[in-house]
Amino acid sequence: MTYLGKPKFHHPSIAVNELGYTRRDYEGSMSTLCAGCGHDAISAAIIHACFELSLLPHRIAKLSGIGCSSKTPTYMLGQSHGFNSVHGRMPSVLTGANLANRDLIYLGVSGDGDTASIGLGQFAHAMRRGVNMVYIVENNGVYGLTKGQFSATADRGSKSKKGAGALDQPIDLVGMAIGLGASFVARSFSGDKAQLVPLIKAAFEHKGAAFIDVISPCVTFNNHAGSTKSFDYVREHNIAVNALDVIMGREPIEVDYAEGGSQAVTMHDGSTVVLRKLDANHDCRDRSAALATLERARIAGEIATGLIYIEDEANELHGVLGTADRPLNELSERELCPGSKALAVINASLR
Amino acid sequence: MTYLGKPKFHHPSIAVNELGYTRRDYEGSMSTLCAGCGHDAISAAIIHACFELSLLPHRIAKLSGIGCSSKTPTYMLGQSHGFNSVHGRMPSVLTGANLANRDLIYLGVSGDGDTASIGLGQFAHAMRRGVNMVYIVENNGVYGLTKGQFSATADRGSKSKKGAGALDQPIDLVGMAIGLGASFVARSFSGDKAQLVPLIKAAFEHKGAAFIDVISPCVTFNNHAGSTKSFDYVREHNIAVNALDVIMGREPIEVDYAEGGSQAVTMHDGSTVVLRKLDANHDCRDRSAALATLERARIAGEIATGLIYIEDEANELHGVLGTADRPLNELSERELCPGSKALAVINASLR
Amino acid sequence: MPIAAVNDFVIRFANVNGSGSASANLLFARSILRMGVPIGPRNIFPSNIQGLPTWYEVRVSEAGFLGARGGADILVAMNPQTFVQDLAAIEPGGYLFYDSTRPIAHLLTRDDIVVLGMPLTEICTKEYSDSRQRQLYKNIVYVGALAALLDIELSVIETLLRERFKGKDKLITANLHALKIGCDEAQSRFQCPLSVRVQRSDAAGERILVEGNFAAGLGAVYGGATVCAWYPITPSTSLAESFESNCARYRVDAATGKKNYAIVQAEDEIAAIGVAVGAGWNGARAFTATSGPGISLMQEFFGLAYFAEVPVVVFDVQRGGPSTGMPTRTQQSDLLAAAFASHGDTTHVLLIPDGPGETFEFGASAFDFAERLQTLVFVMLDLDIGMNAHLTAPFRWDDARAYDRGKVLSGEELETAREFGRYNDVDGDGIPYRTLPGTHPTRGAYFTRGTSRDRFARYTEESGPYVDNMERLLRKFETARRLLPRPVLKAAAKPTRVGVIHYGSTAQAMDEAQALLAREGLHVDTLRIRAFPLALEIAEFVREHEQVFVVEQNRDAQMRTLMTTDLELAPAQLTSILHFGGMPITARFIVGEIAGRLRRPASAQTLERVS
Amino acid sequence: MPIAAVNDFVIRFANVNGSGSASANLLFARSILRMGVPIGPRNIFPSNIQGLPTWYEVRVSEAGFLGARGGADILVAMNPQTFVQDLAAIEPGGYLFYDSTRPIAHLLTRDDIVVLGMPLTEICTKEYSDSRQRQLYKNIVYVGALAALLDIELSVIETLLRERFKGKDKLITANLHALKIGCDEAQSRFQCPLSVRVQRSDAAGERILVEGNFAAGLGAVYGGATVCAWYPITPSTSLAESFESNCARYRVDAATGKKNYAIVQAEDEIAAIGVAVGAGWNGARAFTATSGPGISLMQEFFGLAYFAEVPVVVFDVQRGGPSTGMPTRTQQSDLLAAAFASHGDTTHVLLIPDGPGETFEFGASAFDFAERLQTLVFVMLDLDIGMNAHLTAPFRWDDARAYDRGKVLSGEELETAREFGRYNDVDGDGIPYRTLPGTHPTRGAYFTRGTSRDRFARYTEESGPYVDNMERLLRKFETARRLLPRPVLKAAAKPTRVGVIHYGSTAQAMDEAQALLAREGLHVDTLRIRAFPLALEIAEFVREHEQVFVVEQNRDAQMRTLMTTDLELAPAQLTSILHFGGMPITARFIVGEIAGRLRRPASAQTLERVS
Ligand SMILES: Cc1ncc(C[n+]2csc(CCOP(=O)(O)OP(=O)(O)O)c2C)c(N)n1
Ligand SMILES: Cc1ncc(C[n+]2csc(CCOP(=O)(O)OP(=O)(O)O)c2C)c(N)n1
Ligand code: SF4
Ligand code: SF4
Ligand SMILES: [Mg+2]
Ligand SMILES: [Mg+2]
Repeated sequence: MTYLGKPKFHHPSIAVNELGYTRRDYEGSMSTLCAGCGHDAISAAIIHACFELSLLPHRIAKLSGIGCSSKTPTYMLGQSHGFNSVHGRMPSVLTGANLANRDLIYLGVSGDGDTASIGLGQFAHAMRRGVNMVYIVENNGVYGLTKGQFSATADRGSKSKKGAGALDQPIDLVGMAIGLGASFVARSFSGDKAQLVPLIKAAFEHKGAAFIDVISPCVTFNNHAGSTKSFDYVREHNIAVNALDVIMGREPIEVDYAEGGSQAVTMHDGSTVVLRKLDANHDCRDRSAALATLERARIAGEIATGLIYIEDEANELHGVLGTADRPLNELSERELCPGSKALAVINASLR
Repeated sequence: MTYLGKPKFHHPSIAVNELGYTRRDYEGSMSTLCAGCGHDAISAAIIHACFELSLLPHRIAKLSGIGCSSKTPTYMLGQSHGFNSVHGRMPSVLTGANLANRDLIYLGVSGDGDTASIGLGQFAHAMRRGVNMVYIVENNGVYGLTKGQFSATADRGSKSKKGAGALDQPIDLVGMAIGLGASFVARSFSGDKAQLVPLIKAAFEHKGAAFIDVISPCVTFNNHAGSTKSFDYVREHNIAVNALDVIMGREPIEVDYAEGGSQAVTMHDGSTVVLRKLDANHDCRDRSAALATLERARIAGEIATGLIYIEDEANELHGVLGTADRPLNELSERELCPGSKALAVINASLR
Repeated sequence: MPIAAVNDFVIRFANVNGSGSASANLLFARSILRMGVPIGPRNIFPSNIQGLPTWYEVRVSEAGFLGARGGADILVAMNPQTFVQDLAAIEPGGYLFYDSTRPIAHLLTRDDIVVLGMPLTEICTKEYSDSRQRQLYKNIVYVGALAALLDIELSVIETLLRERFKGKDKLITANLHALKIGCDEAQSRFQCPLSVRVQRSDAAGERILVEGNFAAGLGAVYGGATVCAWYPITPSTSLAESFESNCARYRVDAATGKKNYAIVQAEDEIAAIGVAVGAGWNGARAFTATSGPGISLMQEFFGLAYFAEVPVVVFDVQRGGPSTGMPTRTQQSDLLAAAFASHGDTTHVLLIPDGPGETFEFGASAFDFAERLQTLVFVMLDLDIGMNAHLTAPFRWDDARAYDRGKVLSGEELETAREFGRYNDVDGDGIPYRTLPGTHPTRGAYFTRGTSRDRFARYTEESGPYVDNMERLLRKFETARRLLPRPVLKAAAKPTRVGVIHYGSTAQAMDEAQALLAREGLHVDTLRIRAFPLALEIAEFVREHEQVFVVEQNRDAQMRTLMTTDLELAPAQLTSILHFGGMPITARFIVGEIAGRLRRPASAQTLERVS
Repeated sequence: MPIAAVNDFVIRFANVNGSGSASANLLFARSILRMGVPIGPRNIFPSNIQGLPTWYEVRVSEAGFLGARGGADILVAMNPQTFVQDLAAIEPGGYLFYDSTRPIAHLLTRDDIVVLGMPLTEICTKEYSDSRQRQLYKNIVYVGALAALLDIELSVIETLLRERFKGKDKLITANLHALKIGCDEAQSRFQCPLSVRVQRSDAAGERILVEGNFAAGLGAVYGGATVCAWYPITPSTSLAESFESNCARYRVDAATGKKNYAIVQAEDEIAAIGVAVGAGWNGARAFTATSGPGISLMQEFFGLAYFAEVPVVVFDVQRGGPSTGMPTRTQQSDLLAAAFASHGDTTHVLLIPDGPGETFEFGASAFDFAERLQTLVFVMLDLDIGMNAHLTAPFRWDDARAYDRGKVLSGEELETAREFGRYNDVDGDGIPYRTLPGTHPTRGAYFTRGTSRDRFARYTEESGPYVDNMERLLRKFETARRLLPRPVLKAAAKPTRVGVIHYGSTAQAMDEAQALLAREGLHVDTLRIRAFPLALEIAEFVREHEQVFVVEQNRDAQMRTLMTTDLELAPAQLTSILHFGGMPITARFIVGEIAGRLRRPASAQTLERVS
């Protein structure tokens, strides 16, 4: 139980959430990533979001593939079960876990190599199925753990630390996720906590496949001039299409929000996401408009961030399959085994 | 040499092409597909296109994965080497073959299961690399060879022969190919030879990754009412965005074509593709417009066919890599082996 | 001199696939079974959907020897494409029944067989206007003719038709009509019945006729499997379909209409096993079904399941390999790919049923073994077991039987537990305790990974904890060795120094071979292996016999490699008898090989390979 | 009593990864080599990029025993995190050199070692203002100190620095300055040199210091590989990088700047092997490089290459398994996964080099074997060979050497050929002739597939042609057995009944062990296996010895399984000595095991597993 390595004492003055949990209760073991790695900032944002949403830590299951990014589940949510599976296959493992127990909250953490290179197929098909999860890609354009080769999200022409240029057409996971039927699709930046935390909270509130592409600079291998995934480059080129606030079901929606270019989206559990439009042309509830926004940004050489697309009443895998409300892993012989009488009938039909 | 099974006699009156070859010389062994299978019509179209383009049969390499569709290379181009590889992996095998000998013409034949299900990752990455090839998906929405299960291109809600409905978001390979950087992207219908043959010819003339999604009804498992890949359904719902003619380099471009809503695209080898616009809003040389066309069709419940997108002076893999003009498989010790002198220098540097 | 045989013959139908002959042939076969006579039907079909040759063979055996036999006593030649080769398959003194509409006298080159020509096409053309009908009913017409020729009771066939088309009276009358036409035509043309015929019996008894894939899917339902993820591949597809249809029948909540199961047709085999592993990790009984190519693709996940100790079941319906190989032929050639699956030091549990009966049993118990041992369990079927119907004892289930969920700690147990170490061998059997996500707010959470870790699931790169963990896994597999189904011994009538080891679908042919050899005065004890890691009884059996044959349906003697590796047996003690052409092994073949070998030095054949 | 040793000791550096110590340590090691003294450096690093413990070890041995030894005579403790465990690794009488800036007297629990404290941090803080400089030059300072302590000639280090920073004079002076500081500090504080020291020698001779991955990449360049497709994975990444850098140096056309090679960083391992197979099919010499997880993922394509008979080379740089296992540790545990790769009956050719020298040779000849045998050839390295630098004889290449492209028919040959059957065994060696696409307008075209086919590459599902083809493949592998590199025998000084079989990176430790055992009067003959299928000499070696040990760096005695399966050897004849903790095997370990075993019954240890 890796997280035990760290002492946990509750200082009386420390802030607690509705459950009486402190931030500490959402933390994991010490990170072994490089100092300054974008991934650590994302872990912090996830911890922050879970704390603010007052999620029960042990009701969250965190799954990942292989990579520096995929290591991060160890560094958060120490009270949650985690599964660091194999490279590029988190989506299928998460799908199976989800089928076994629909009552838990599923967090999938992956990298751009893990998702866009080896894992592209599984990513695509998990989105198509509408698996109820929060799927976060910590996107740095390189394979960090294997020392900085380009991944499939590296922009054509961007330069590697050794000076080599990326040759192939980059994959835009956000555009792909929308095309594949994901019902909550966002992009953000590890350096922009103000934008990232609400997005993660909204994603947790969303029922269905929620995907967030978080650009997360690799300070060791891809944070130099000539890289399009460096802190500086992303700061300069990212344009937020909207800003959002998540308002828990109980809280009233403050009026001034509801005014002007803002829309309120009610999530399945009654909470509300209030969106303030920053790009007038963008409508995150219209798939075609969302795709058009991405095209505009691409042509302008900008990085569109924020909530790019959301489908309010999306169906998720269990709904599609019509599985029982009780978790499958709780069913016993009584619900599962047809018994000897039924077998006698079957035998009779086979003569 | 399977094609030997079939006697080949040249009747004096039979039409021959510039090379003096007859259609027969482009045929393969007898098809073992179901009578009426759309795939056989596509094979015929490919044979027709190769014949009219006067391609040297033995300079074509035909590769495929596994499936009824992937069997078809056996039924065409008997003088060409063929490789029926493994399920979903034709793109990588073709890429390797192409790297070994850039002088041959590469034809990849696949199915929707082969490409959109198990092969999605390889399909995507081959497109990103701009492998110089003609990649044809014979798309029937099902796994024919395994008796009719839905594939990833089956439209949500469309009914299987046994009455089950397709549950997941369908994959539009055309939209995906454009997003992934394919430089020639078209969609057609096995039942529309007039449209299909010119598209295949243009694809062969194109330098770079040329992708054609050909809807090809499975008469045995997916040609019933309720299917969106049946002959009837596709006939009713397909809307051609343009019509094209391929004019070989030598021939003059007839004037009447060049008029009105038509554009002439010059291919890398000097031949010309003349496009007659049928959808005024569609511009196949503008990626954003092409994607918009697909969105419009999707919303209207139509199937957009024709040349959807073309990038005139696209670069292909060898250009990107800067490989030698001579095929790599022809190089000998002289070009390949640095020899003992170089080795002495290396040894010295290692002490 | 025509063959004379009652309730003991082989009849083979040569058809074209997609022509609707399958159901007619099955009707024919079941009618014999309904007369109480044991049958062993087999399909020999192409990897193709329509238009290619396909054969259906029925072994009729009062004595209950239902394995493939080879040769045909009666050949029903409905496919001109294969006429010549079919003709050659007929035993001397056998019968040829063919469609004599088109004259083919020139092809009838054999004078040692009896030829029964009947103008089926002509008859049907007269009778039916619609071409599809002509096609379909032609099959029923020949069934009628065969009923007359073989003395099969029409009433029995009629009952079968009524059961099958229940409620569709039109179809029933139409079929009965066609049946009668065939019967009458035969009566009028030939001297019925033939010297080869069927006679009522009670030899079949209570036994059922069922395919292994159906049994496996049903077994998984009874075994409590709730998550199935699969990708279509011959010959395993019908296994997943069986699970689906039986779930639809027994697992849907009557009140809510909700499903107590989840089935995902994955995008490929890697995703299929990934889903199963994820579900197994999260406490559901999960499985996938596949065949050779899928086994190759799933290797990485197999290694993860072994090392991370996740319970999951994989049904491998073996077909002809290597590579795409022969998708519609049978083989036992995935043993090594399964037993040692994945890179690094790995071993996996294999269950090897001999037919549908045991497949049902293992299909259920595999989940107990997987959860008890916290590992991957393979159930190794093959195409012959999976896709052919076999006569077997009725399925049985003890309603008192409870699932063995293995060592899973509940919330209460975690409360009281002194300490929890996911990979801590508390009981000395190599099996640690596990917890499921969501069980307890503050205890029992751990991180599952494919990398090395210590007893408390903490990541480590140190040799000590790594070796400690790898050696515990060896202990766990010793526990498995003791836990798994024992081998089945069939002793010879007389004491003998010759033993034969076999497994899986070879059983039917082996039992017959044992009897045939005994007739020749060659007595052999047989031992049927049912699981890997191998039971120690197997080593004893080898020690107790001077000469031991190992009969396998693969080229490379894969079980023999498992025996020498896992039981430290000397190859020289084990003479391989290998049959790997893709058709089910026959008693004739085994008898020939063993009888021959008993006069040659034991390991001669196998030594050839290295000399 | 401090250890006294000249040119015979082990020094170990404990550092933090990402702190720039690597280059300083290499500088130190190479300076000893430049003095003519043989060295064996080793990295022990974490699967992490920055901030975790990492060790660098240099074995110095005039006698040329350069395998890992175990223990440290001198420990350079630069990482407080691991101080305690590092302290424990010091041999009695050994030296501890540490940064005494912060007092750690309380940790110095051992009284049987000599402690050399030097306030490195303090010194550098005084000397340098910039923190990064302090960090970097601290490493050079301790190199200077060690030079004084171990009597390493400063001039040698200076030369190395001048070579390395050629043209960057500023850097040179800065480094020399730091070096001098360390040297002077040491001189002033300690009595230099120590009783453990270096002395000029010519023992190293002409040998070069090189990593196996560099050698493999270079070998592939010399062997004429033109297509490389790979996916990054430790520890194979630097192999592909070596091919790339050496191609950039020797394969770019001076005139056009065009490349006589193509490298694709694929999206995953399945694509990587797919590209290699496609290129091999089309006549290019193609390869991929990977490690365990990649080997698992590539299984399906391995089966295709075997059955469709496509020449292709796979470098497997083995790491600790199973699953993700221990990515930065060494093991020989992929033998079974490679030799029997994929479902169905398959076997593959393995080449097993013992170090960089042979890796260069095999890295080139693997392509000859692949094209001659028209099959997949594995070159089995491991992390120790691949990522550690080893002292080895200079690379040699005979300019007269021509590539063996195997049986490929040219257009002319096709013109005159009577008939062409792709899978026709014309020569009786099991190797058929192949043609390349585009060769001839009307002859030689055929269809390659993973399904069964006849001698003329026509699809078939019949047993006859299938068996015929599968048996030809067995013949082909007998040809391989004769063609591949022979095992290497090292006879004992005195005749002995004890033999030891080993392979790969075990060689260094084994050679030393053989010498050490001889000193104890225990003489053993050793035989090093270099290829699979196994040479018959190996069986002879076993027969000629009463007791045979098989030394492996895996848990499951995988080579022993290959030996019993492929050579029909009895397991009882082969006593396993297994080392699988992930650190390179040592002579000490082997000696201990063998000396111990020679007093116990041969197969005791291995029998435990089944009893
Ligand atoms: C099957 C397999 N192939 C390759 C590897 C080696 N590997 C480990 S992490 C990684 C890439 C990680 O890149 P990404 O997902 O972007 O994560 P990052 O380290 O950049 O956060 C690779 C190739 C592996 N572990 N498994
Ligand atoms: C690895 C692997 N998995 C599964 C199969 C079984 N299989 C053969 S063809 C096929 C699907 C073919 O579908 P598609 O590509 O759409 O071709 P179609 O038959 O519809 O033309 C499958 C699943 C296989 N041959 N290999
Ligand atoms: S290598 Fe890059 S991605 Fe990995 S931890 Fe370091 S900074 Fe983060
Ligand atoms: S099954 Fe479908 S796809 Fe296959 S051959 Fe028949 S019609 Fe064509
Ligand atoms: Mg990354
Ligand atoms: Mg299809």
